[in-house]
Amino acid sequence: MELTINQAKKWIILWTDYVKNNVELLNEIDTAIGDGDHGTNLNRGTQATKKALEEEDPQTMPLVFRTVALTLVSTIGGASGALYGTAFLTMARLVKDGETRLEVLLVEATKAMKKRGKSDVGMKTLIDLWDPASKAFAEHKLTKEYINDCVEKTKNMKAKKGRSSYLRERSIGHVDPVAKSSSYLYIALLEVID
Amino acid sequence: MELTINQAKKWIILWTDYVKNNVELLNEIDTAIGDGDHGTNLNRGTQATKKALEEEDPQTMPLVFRTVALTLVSTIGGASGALYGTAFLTMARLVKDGETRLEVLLVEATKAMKKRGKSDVGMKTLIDLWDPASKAFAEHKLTKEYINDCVEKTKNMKAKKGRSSYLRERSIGHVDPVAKSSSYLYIALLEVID
Amino acid sequence: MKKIINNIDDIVSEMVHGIVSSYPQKLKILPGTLAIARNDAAFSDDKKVGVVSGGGSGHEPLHSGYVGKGMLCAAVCGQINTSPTPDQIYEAIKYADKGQGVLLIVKNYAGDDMNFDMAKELAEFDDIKVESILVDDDISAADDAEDTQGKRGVAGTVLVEKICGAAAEQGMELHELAQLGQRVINNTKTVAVALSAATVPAVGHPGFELDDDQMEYGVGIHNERGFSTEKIAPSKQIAEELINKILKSYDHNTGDYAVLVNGLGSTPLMEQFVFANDVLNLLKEKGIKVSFTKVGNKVTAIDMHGISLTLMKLENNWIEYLEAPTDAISW
Amino acid sequence: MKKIINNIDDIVSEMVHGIVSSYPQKLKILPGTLAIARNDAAFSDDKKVGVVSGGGSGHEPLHSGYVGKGMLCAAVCGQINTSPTPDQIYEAIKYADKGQGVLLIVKNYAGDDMNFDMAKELAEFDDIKVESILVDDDISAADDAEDTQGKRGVAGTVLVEKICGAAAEQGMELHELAQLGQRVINNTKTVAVALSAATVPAVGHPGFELDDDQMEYGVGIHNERGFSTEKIAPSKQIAEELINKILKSYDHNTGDYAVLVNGLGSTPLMEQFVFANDVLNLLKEKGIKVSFTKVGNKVTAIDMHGISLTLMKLENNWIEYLEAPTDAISW
Ligand SMILES: Nc1ncnc2c1ncn2[C@@H]1O[C@H](COP(=O)(O)OP(=O)(O)O)[C@@H](O)[C@H]1O
Ligand SMILES: Nc1ncnc2c1ncn2[C@@H]1O[C@H](COP(=O)(O)OP(=O)(O)O)[C@@H](O)[C@H]1O
Ligand SMILES: [Mg+2]
Ligand SMILES: [Mg+2]
Ligand SMILES: [Mg+2]
Ligand SMILES: [Mg+2]
Repeated sequence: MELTINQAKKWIILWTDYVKNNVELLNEIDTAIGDGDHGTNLNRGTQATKKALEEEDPQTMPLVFRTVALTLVSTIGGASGALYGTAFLTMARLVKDGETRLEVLLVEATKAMKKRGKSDVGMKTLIDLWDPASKAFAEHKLTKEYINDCVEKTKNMKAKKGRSSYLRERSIGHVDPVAKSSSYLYIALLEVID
Repeated sequence: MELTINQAKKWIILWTDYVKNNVELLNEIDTAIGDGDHGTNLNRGTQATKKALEEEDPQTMPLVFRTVALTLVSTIGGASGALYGTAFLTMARLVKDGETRLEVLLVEATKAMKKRGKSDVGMKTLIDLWDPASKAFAEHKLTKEYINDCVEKTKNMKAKKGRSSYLRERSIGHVDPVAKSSSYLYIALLEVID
Repeated sequence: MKKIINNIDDIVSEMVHGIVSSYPQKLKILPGTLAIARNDAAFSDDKKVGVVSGGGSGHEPLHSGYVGKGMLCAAVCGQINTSPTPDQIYEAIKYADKGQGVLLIVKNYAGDDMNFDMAKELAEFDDIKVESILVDDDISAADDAEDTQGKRGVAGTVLVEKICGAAAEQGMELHELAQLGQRVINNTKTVAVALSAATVPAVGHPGFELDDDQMEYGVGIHNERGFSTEKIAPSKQIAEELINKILKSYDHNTGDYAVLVNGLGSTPLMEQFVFANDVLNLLKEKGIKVSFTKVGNKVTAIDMHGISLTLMKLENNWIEYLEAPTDAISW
Repeated sequence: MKKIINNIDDIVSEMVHGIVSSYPQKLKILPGTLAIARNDAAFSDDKKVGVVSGGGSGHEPLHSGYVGKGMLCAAVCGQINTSPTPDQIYEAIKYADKGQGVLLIVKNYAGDDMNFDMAKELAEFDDIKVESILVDDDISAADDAEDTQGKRGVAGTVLVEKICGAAAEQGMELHELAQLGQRVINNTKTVAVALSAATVPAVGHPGFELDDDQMEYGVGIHNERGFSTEKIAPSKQIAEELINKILKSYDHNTGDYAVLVNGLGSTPLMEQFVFANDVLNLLKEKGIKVSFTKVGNKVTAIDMHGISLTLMKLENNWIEYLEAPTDAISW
């Protein structure tokens, strides 16, 4: 499927609002198995993105994705900054090259993040949300319940990448913070195309 | 008056025993208005002196004073090390030059310490013991009571030299630690010539 | 939490400005970034491979204190314990490139690895040759490193920066330099102990609590707890345990070593030199030859009270690189 | 008390041995003493005035870290907070004398003053020319200095050592050197603040207690309390107060200054540079020209958490002396 420019903007802005309303929650989750900054870092990035979209008001699809990607890349920082940055830069590049099918964008973004993080499903990262969610989306089977399910499933995983991997067994019992913040992105998408 | 070699040795060794038995007391007094190390420092020096006297067993008066002076100088450290060092080096130099009158030695040692410390009576230092005690000794009027009296008098003085001078008014109310340790030297002297 | 700061959010920016305004002849900020770069006259005429590093702040003097002729061309400062962003790293790469390419020295953390990787892609897009090496000298959790993000990059980083910086200064070309750096990393092993954890300003209290008689073996430089909590031991015993752990991690212990005794932030030099004395005596007893020693706060964990020991097995002329002059303010 | 040490009585001796065995090409111990002296090849051919300093330990890297070509010839290490003995100082003087005499740089404390004075007499007895200067840069208790032992010597000492060391290296003769040193001292002013006191190992607990929200203005480097206990303030406000106090103590504030921001032992560089940033900004606002800045743990008080600010009004070519190269490990 394809998004209109307005839908694309609405999608991202809805996501930034979700993040804003859940800063403390995301920090808390990152405190349990990371360094407690994911909410703060991501909110800084998404708020900057919202502002950029409003101020620059991009009028073409490639420009929308470019604005989102470059802003996220330069404002989040940390592991999640690189990962979201990679995801949106990949999508922006594809859109610029004429690829507008959202399902392709999401699947390619997931692939790029796997490559960036030298990671795959089952390692308790955002991949455990993106991989199943992007595939379900491509198959028109994505639901809010499924999304939340994917996040929940990270709870019983042992982290193998990122800061939390050093906790080994102790990383079990908490959901992955960036899987959680990614779930907002997919939920926002569902709401926009609804 | 003059000391015999044995009296001289006995004097110093008696002093070292006084110091050894009062290490904690001297540390405590130095804690009140200084850095709390005078007992430890002096005891290190006097024990080394005792050992040197026993091991080197000097057989002439100049050698006795030389041994005491050099050992104290190299083992006490701090302000009191320089002061006791100056006193005994002065006495050793005089003895070597043929001056054997004890009253002269003590008065000259006091003068040398005043010069070394750029200090004088009334500044709450060991000078407030040495100056009156050496003079009383020269006049054959020195008693244990007088010695202790001199120490007591430092209690109400405001320190003007050394570490304690920075306490200003707060230095009042405690006796000076090195006046106290010097009182043992004069008491030991009285006991030896008794 | 007691700290000499203004607003918590401004710490890194104010610190970076403090560094460059203290040493304006040597250092400057790259516009629009928190990257500190060489500002000396010699740099403008250079035609050498650029060496760039960076990472989260809180490890000062790493990396900014190592910018200068003979070490780094630029150091990109992230927020505290947070990797810098790719755009800033990219600016540093552009500044450092003199047509001979740029070597990135990256500590092995997911955030640093991925952000430097993105910057590398951006630079390559501009036809700048870039190679990167990942420092992972912390052997305290080496056993199951494949099951984690891998070994962490800690104090040994400064030795890698010194050797690569000196070799670049002497004209080594990019690919060879990256290979040299990788060999140095392979030969460098570190373990740390903490007597008390660091206080991250935004958190406001120590990252973990130790009793008055406890110490933690194997801590990282981001308040990561270590592999065991023990009764605090005399310096000599700590030295013995760290040395044994490190020596065991080499295939064999022949040859010359460099030694780095590193204070983790609030450890007085007095303690560091007492510890260094024990380390050097024990190595001597074990017949290990030490050709180079460095002691001081070189790679810190904010205000952690603790110490790390790094050994590096020397090869070829590495000792000359270690001893080569540098303008960096903190080497 | 948590410290990385062995026996309390051995700390200084082990530290001194740790220092020289870490840097054997540069430093050695003079036999039978705890004096650290130059061991570099260049020293043996020197025909220059020797510069010697020393004092109680606990202020590392002062003085031992400043031994090297271009700074000190020798540094005599006393026990913690205790002046070294005259015989050891005398050995250092003999080592440093190349027939041109020796300058003693002494911090103004009764113990140091008198012990160095005795050593000077011993050396003069051997026909070695010796002059000495007393550093008393701490202005926090300057008002009634005649009623006390006088102003204390603190962080400014390192600047005196650098300038005199560089001038001696350039061949200045003894008497002129002492006069230069005295002028430098007259132009150097320091004030310190502490967020927490130091723990002297033999004492085992902090020298004084401050509440969680308190800081102490005017502390010394031996745990001496200062002139007032205040609510902890932002870095910028601390900088403002220290600067004002120091500037007022000069007759006038024209001319160039050197700035030293000094950590007192356990203060992370991060805080020091945040503070340096405030200091340099404020001086700029006040129209004060700063030509030289140095930031770091230069003169410490064991593990005190705090910072000192030193200003030095520059004359003639002092800036060249400050910028001259030196081999000292900690400048
Ligand atoms: N190598 C990796 N591959 C994929 N995802 C990763 C990797 N490393 C970390 N992550 C993700 O990043 C998250 C941490 O993000 P963030 O809090 O920004 O990182 P940090 O604070 O550790 O730099 C983890 O929870 C995980 O989802
Ligand atoms: N300038 C001085 N002149 C005379 N006596 C002094 C002077 N300064 C200090 N003292 C004496 O030295 C004593 C302190 O001795 P000590 O504990 O060895 O010194 P510190 O530990 O301060 O180096 C003081 O109590 C005082 O008697
Ligand atoms: Mg995090
Ligand atoms: Mg004392
Ligand atoms: Mg982080
Ligand atoms: Mg003392």
